[in-house]
Amino acid sequence: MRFDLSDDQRAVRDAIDELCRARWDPAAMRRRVAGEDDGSQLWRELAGAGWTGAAVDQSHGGQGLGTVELALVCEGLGKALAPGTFFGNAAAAVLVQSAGDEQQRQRWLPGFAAGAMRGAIAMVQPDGSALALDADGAAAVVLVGPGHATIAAADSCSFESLDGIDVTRRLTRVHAAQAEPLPGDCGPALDRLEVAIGAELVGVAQRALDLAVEHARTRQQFGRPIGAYQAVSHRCADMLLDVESARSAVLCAAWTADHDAAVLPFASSVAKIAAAQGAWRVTGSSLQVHGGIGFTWEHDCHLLLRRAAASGRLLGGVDSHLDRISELRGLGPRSTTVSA
Amino acid sequence: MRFDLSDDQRAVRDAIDELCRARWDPAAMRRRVAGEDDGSQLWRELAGAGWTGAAVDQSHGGQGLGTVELALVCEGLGKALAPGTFFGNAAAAVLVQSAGDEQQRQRWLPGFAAGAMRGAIAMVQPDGSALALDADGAAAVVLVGPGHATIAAADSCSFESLDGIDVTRRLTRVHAAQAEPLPGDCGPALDRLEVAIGAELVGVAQRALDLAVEHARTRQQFGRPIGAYQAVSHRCADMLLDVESARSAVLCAAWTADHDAAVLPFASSVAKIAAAQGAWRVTGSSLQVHGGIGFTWEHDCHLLLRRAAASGRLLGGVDSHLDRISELRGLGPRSTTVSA
Amino acid sequence: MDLSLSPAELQFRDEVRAWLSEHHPGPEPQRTEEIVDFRLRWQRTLFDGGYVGIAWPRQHGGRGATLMEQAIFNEEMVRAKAPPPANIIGLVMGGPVIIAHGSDEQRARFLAPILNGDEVWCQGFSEPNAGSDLAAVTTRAEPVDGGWKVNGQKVWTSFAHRATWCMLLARTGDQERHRNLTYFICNMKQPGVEVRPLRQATGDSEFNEIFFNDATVADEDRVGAVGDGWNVAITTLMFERAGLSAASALAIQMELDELAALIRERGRQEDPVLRRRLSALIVDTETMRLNGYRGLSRVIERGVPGPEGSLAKIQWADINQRLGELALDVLGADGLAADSVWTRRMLRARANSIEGGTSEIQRNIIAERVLDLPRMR
Amino acid sequence: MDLSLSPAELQFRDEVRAWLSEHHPGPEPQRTEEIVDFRLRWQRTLFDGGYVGIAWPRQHGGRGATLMEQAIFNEEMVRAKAPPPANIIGLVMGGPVIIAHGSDEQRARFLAPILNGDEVWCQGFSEPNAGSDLAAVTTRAEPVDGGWKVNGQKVWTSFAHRATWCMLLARTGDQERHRNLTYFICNMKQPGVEVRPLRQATGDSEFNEIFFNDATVADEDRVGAVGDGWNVAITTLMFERAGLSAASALAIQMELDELAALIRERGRQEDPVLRRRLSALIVDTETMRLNGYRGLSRVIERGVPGPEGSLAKIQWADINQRLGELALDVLGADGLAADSVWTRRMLRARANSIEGGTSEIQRNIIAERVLDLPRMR
Repeated sequence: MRFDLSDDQRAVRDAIDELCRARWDPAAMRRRVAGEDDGSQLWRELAGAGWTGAAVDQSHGGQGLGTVELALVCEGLGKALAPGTFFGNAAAAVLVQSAGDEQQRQRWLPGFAAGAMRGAIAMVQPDGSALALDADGAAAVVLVGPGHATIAAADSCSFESLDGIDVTRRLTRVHAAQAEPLPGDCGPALDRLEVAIGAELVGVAQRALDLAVEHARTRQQFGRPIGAYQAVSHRCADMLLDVESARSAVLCAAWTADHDAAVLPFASSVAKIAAAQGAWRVTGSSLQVHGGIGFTWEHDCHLLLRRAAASGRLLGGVDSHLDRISELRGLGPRSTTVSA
Repeated sequence: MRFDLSDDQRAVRDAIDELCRARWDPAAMRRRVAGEDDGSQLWRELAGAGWTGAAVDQSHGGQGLGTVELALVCEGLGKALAPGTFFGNAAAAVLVQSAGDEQQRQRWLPGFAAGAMRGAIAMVQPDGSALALDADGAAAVVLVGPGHATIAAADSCSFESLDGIDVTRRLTRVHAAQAEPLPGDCGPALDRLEVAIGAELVGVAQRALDLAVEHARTRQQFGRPIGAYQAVSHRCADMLLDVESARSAVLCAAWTADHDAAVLPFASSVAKIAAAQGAWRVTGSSLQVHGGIGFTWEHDCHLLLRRAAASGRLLGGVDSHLDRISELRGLGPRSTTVSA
Repeated sequence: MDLSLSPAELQFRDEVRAWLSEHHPGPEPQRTEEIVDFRLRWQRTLFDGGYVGIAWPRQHGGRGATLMEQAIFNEEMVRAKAPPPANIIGLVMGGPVIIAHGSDEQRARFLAPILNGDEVWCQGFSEPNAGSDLAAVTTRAEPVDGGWKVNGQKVWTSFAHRATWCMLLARTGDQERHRNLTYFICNMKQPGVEVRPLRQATGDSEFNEIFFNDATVADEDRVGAVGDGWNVAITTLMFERAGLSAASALAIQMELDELAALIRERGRQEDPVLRRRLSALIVDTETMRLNGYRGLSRVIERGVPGPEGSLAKIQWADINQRLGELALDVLGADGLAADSVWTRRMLRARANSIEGGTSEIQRNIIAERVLDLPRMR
Repeated sequence: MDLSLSPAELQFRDEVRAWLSEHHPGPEPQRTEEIVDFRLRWQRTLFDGGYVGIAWPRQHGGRGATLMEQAIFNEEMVRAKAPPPANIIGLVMGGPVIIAHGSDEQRARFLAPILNGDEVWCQGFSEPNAGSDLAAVTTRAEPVDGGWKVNGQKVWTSFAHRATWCMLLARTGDQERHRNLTYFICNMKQPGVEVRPLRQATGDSEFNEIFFNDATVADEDRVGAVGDGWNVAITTLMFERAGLSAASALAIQMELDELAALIRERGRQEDPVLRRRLSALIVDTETMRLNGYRGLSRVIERGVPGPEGSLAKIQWADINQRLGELALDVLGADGLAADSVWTRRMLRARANSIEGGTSEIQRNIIAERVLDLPRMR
C-alpha cells in the first residue's frame, strides 16, 4: 500500500499547473470574468495537449487515463479558476461511456476526446428545466436527472444565460426539445463525477489557503505580521486540516473508482462532503484572514468563495450525501442493510 | 421598558449568594459529592429563610414570588452546585398549583411551602419508569410524562438509586404504585420549569466562566499568563457571549411567564435552548482553558460539565425545543399556523 | 425589571408607527445615485416630522427623547421597511462627537445641517494599512498658517462622493502611535480631495476611497486638542453601536420570516435539519435582540455606551453569515443563480465580520475591557 | 498510488489476524491492578509470537518489519479488540529513543526487557507548571559523584506505580530554557521515588504523580549529552504519534458502529438530525484514517515522523468529543445514568484535547512548522 502520487501522476499534476501558468494566469481569468475571453483558446490548448480525451477510453479515441489522473487535472484547473468546459466535457464523456449504448459512444466519444465536439452536462431541476455551467458552445448536453440521464444535440437545445453566483463560469438554463435516454445505469458515472467535482474543490481550497498564508505572513498590524496572532494562525491550521482531509478523501475515492466498485458509493460521498464543506469553510476563512482587501472585487477571495459555493452544490448536495452514508450504514428510512 | 433587575430582585440574588457562601461552600458541596452530606442542613436553611415557599402562592402558605425571583434563586443555587432539592420542591409546587385541583393544592402546597413535606418531580421514560434528581426523602413525587402529570405520595413509591453522570445530585429511578393525575393543563407550569432549569444552567455557566477567566489571568506558560493568548482569550469572549445570551433569554422568559402567557412557549423554548447549549459549551471550554488540572477530580470543572449535561436534558431536550420553535413559526409537520 | 413599554413609550411607538405608515416614501430606487437623493428627500421628511436626532438634546436641535425612544424609533423604521436617512454617518457618529467634544462654534456651525440633511458626512478613519490597527493611520496633517494641509488616503467610506464633510483622523506628529493623532472635520468640496468608487465582492460599490492631495482644513475645524484624536475617534465608534443592535436583530428576524416562507414555498418544510437550523438562527437572533435591550438599559443607567456593543457585533455577523448559507442550502442548485436576493445577502454578509471592527478585534475588546484579561500587544 | 495491500502485506495481515483470533486473551479485568498483570501476560504472549517491536530493527530484537506492517498490526489489534501490551510507553517512546540516541551499552541493557515486558516504563515529562510549556520543567538533576541527584515532581504519567524505569526530563543548568534540559532513565524502584495515584474527572485513576526526593540516577543512564534533553524528548513525542492515527480512526469507527446500533435500538433512526450528525462523524473519521495513511507514506518516504501528526491529534480529539455528545443526545434523559459506557466515554474524551499536547499547541505546531507562519513567542 502506498498513499501518495506516482511519478506519472506527479507529471500529470505538474503539466496542468504549467499549462495554467502559461495559458490561464490571473489576468486571463479576470478577462473571462469580465466577459472578454470565451475560454476557447484555453480549450484548444487542452485539446492540443490531449487532456480533453483524458476520461475517454482509447477504443474511442481518448487517453483512457484513470480517475486519479482525471482528479489531478480537475484540481489544477480549480486552483486556476479555469472555465468549466473541461469538467463538462469529461462529465459528458464519462456518462456516455458508462451509461450510453455503443451507438451513442461511437457518435459522441471521439468528438469529446478530440475536443472537436465539446460535451457538457446540465442538472435537471424540480421545475423540469436544467442548469449548466459553461455549456454554451457545446455540441451536446447530457441532462442529468434523479437516477437517469439523457443526451441532446446542442442544435435541439435552447440556452438562456443567467447571472450566476460563480462569475468564473457561465450559468445557463438549458431546454432540450429532443433528447435520447442513456440506457445504462449512470450511478457509477455520477460517483466518478462527484469525485471530479471534489478534486476541483480541493484545488479551489488549496488556492484560498495559499493566499491566506501568504497574506498572514506579510500583512502587518499592531507591529507584527497578523500570522503571529493565534486568531489568524489557528484559523490557518484549521484550513490546512480541511484541505488535507478533502484531498485524502478525493484521492482515495478516485483510486476506488478504478479498483473497488463496491466501496465507491461510500468513498465518493465522503469525498464530496469533505471537499464541499472544506472548500466552503476554507474560502470563507481566507476572505476573513484577508480582511477588507479580501472583500474587494479586484481580489480573488470572493471568486474562490463563489466557486466553492457553486461546485459544492453541483450534482448531490452535502445533505443528500450524508443521508446516503447513513443508508449505507444501515440507518435511515430507505435502508434495510445492517451496519458494517 | 427596563431590562435589568429591580432593587428587590438584586436583594433576592444577593441573599441566595450569601446563603450559599455561608451554608454551601465548595467544602460542603464536596462532602455532598462524597456522600457525606445529605443536604438536609441546607434544606432547613432554605426553609427557615422562607425560600422553599418562593413559588407557592400566599393563599397556600407560600411567598408567591414571581418567576424572575424563582429564576434568581435557581441561578444562585446552580452557581454553588447546590442539591436539586429546591428545584424539585419548587417544580412540584408549580405543577400542583397550576395543574392540580383545589383538594390537591390544599393537601400538598402548605407542606411544600414550609419545607416540612418536600416535593420532587420525576421524568417518565419511554419504558414507563421515571428518573428523578434528589428525590430521596421527598414526601411526594410529581411524575411528568408527555403532556400529562400525576402525583404520588412517597410511601407509595419505590426509589432505586443509580450512579448519575451528575455527581452533585442523586439520581433515582422512581416506581409509583399508585399516583393520581393532576387534572389541569400542565403546559404553562412546564414552561416555567424550563425557565427555572435554564436559570440554574446560567448559574453553572457563570461559575465555569469565572473559574476560566481567573485561571487565564494567573496561569503562566511561555512566560505569559495564558489569557494573553487569543486561543484562550477569544474562547473566553465566546463564553461570555454564551452566558450573557442565556441570561437575557432566561430573564425575559421568566418575566414573560408572569406577564404574557401567549408568548411563554416561544420564550421558554428560547431560554432552555440558549441555556442548555450555552452551559454545555461554556463548561466544556472552561475545562479546556484549565488544561490538565481541569481534568482532575479535585477540580470543579468536571462537576460543572456533568451538571450542565444533566440539567440540559431535564424535561425538554434542545432538539424538541428547536422543533417547537419551528412549529410556532408555522414550519414543521404538525404545524398549520402561518409564520409571524 | 419590566419588559413592557411604559404608557409614554407606547404612545411614542404608536405615533411613530402611524406617522411612518402615512409618510413612508415607498421602495428605494436601484441606482446608487438615485438612492442618495431619495434618502436626502426622506431625511427632510423625517426632519420636518421631528424624527431626526431623536435622542439629541433639544438645545442642539434634537427631539430630546430617551435612548429607549431612539431604540423604539429604530425598530419601527425597520418594521416599516423604511429606508435610513441619507446622512446616517453624521447623525450616528459626526453629530454626537461634536456634541461631546466640539466647541460651541462648531455646534452652531455643523449640527443643524446634519439634522436636516443639507450637509452629508462621511467617515475618514480606515486606511489600506490601518484596518484593525486603526492607530496606524499614516494620513498626515501638517500645520500651515491658519490651518492644516492634509495628504494621504482613506478607504471604506460610504457616500463620500456626496459628502460635504469628512470625519478625518490624521497624524499630526511623530511620537507614539496613539498620542499624535488629531480629529478634523475636512471639507470634501475642494480640489485637494478626490473620491473614487470601490467595487466590492458583491459587485456593488457602496464604498469609496478618498485621496487627499494638499487638501486644507481650517484650524477651527479641529475637534479636540491636537494629539487627542484617538480618544475622540473611539467615542465616535462607541456611539456607532449603542442602541442599534435591537433594531438590527429585528431586521434579521424579518429576513428569517422571509426564509421560513422560502422553505415553505420550496416544499422543504418536511426537512427537520433545515427546520432546526432555522430555529437555531431564530433563537440566536432573539438573544441578540434581548442582549441589545439589556445593554441599552445599562447604557441608560451609566450614561455612556460600553464595550458590550462588541458582543452584539459578533452575534450580528455570525447570524447573517449562517443565514446566507442556510438560504443557499434551501435553494439548492437554484442558489447558483445570482439574481436571487439570497445570494446577494450571503455575499454581503461575508463582510459583516470585517467591517466596523473585525470579529477578532471585537473578541480582543471583550477579553481586555470586559473580562480584564491581559493583553498581548 | 496503490491503496490495496501488497501480497506480502496481505499475507502479514492474515497471519496476524489468525494469530490474534487464536491467542486473544479475552476481555480485560476491571480493577487497575489486575489490568497491569493481565497486560503483562498478554505482552509476553505477543512477544513469544514475535509481535512486539514490529518495526524495530532485528539487531535490536525487533521484527524488522516495515512501518506499514506496524500500522497493519495496530489495525488488527483494534479490529480484534485486543488489549495493548503493558509496556506500551517503553515500546512506543522509550525504546525508539534509545535506538535513536542511546549508547550500545544502553541498547544492550534496556531494549530486551522493554520488548518482553520484564521492565515497564513510564513517562516523566509533564509537571504541574510545565504542561503546554514543556520546556518549563523545574525538576532538577544535580551532579553528584558517579551520577545525579534528582528532586522535583512529575504528573500525568500512567503505570508509574508498576514501572521499573522512568523517561525523565530534568533541568541540569540555569541557562536558557531549552538549553539545559537533560534526558535520563531513572530507576523507579528506589526510596527517593514516591508514586501517588491521580484521580481524574472520570473518577478513574489512570495516571499518577511522581515525587522525586534526592532520587539518584547513574550517569551511564543519561541519554544524549547534558543539556540536549529537549531534542531527545521531542523525538520521543514524534514517535508517539507516527503510524497510530489510522488505527485510532479504526477504533473510532468501531465505536460509531456501536452508536449506530444504539440509535436503532432506541428507535431513533427516523430522526434525520441524529443520522446526519452520525454521518458527519463517519466522514471525519474516514478522512482521519486516510490522512493517517497518507502521513505514513510520507514518513516511510522521509524516514522520520513529521509535524503532520498534529493534524490527526486535533481530529481525534474533536471526533471523540462530538461522538460522546451525540451519544448522550441519543440516550436522552437515560444518558443521565453514569453506568452507561457512553457517559464514561464522553467524560474521558474531554481530556483528548489536552493530553499529549493540547489542540491549541497542535495548532501552533501546524502554523509554525507546516505553514511556516511567524511565531508569537
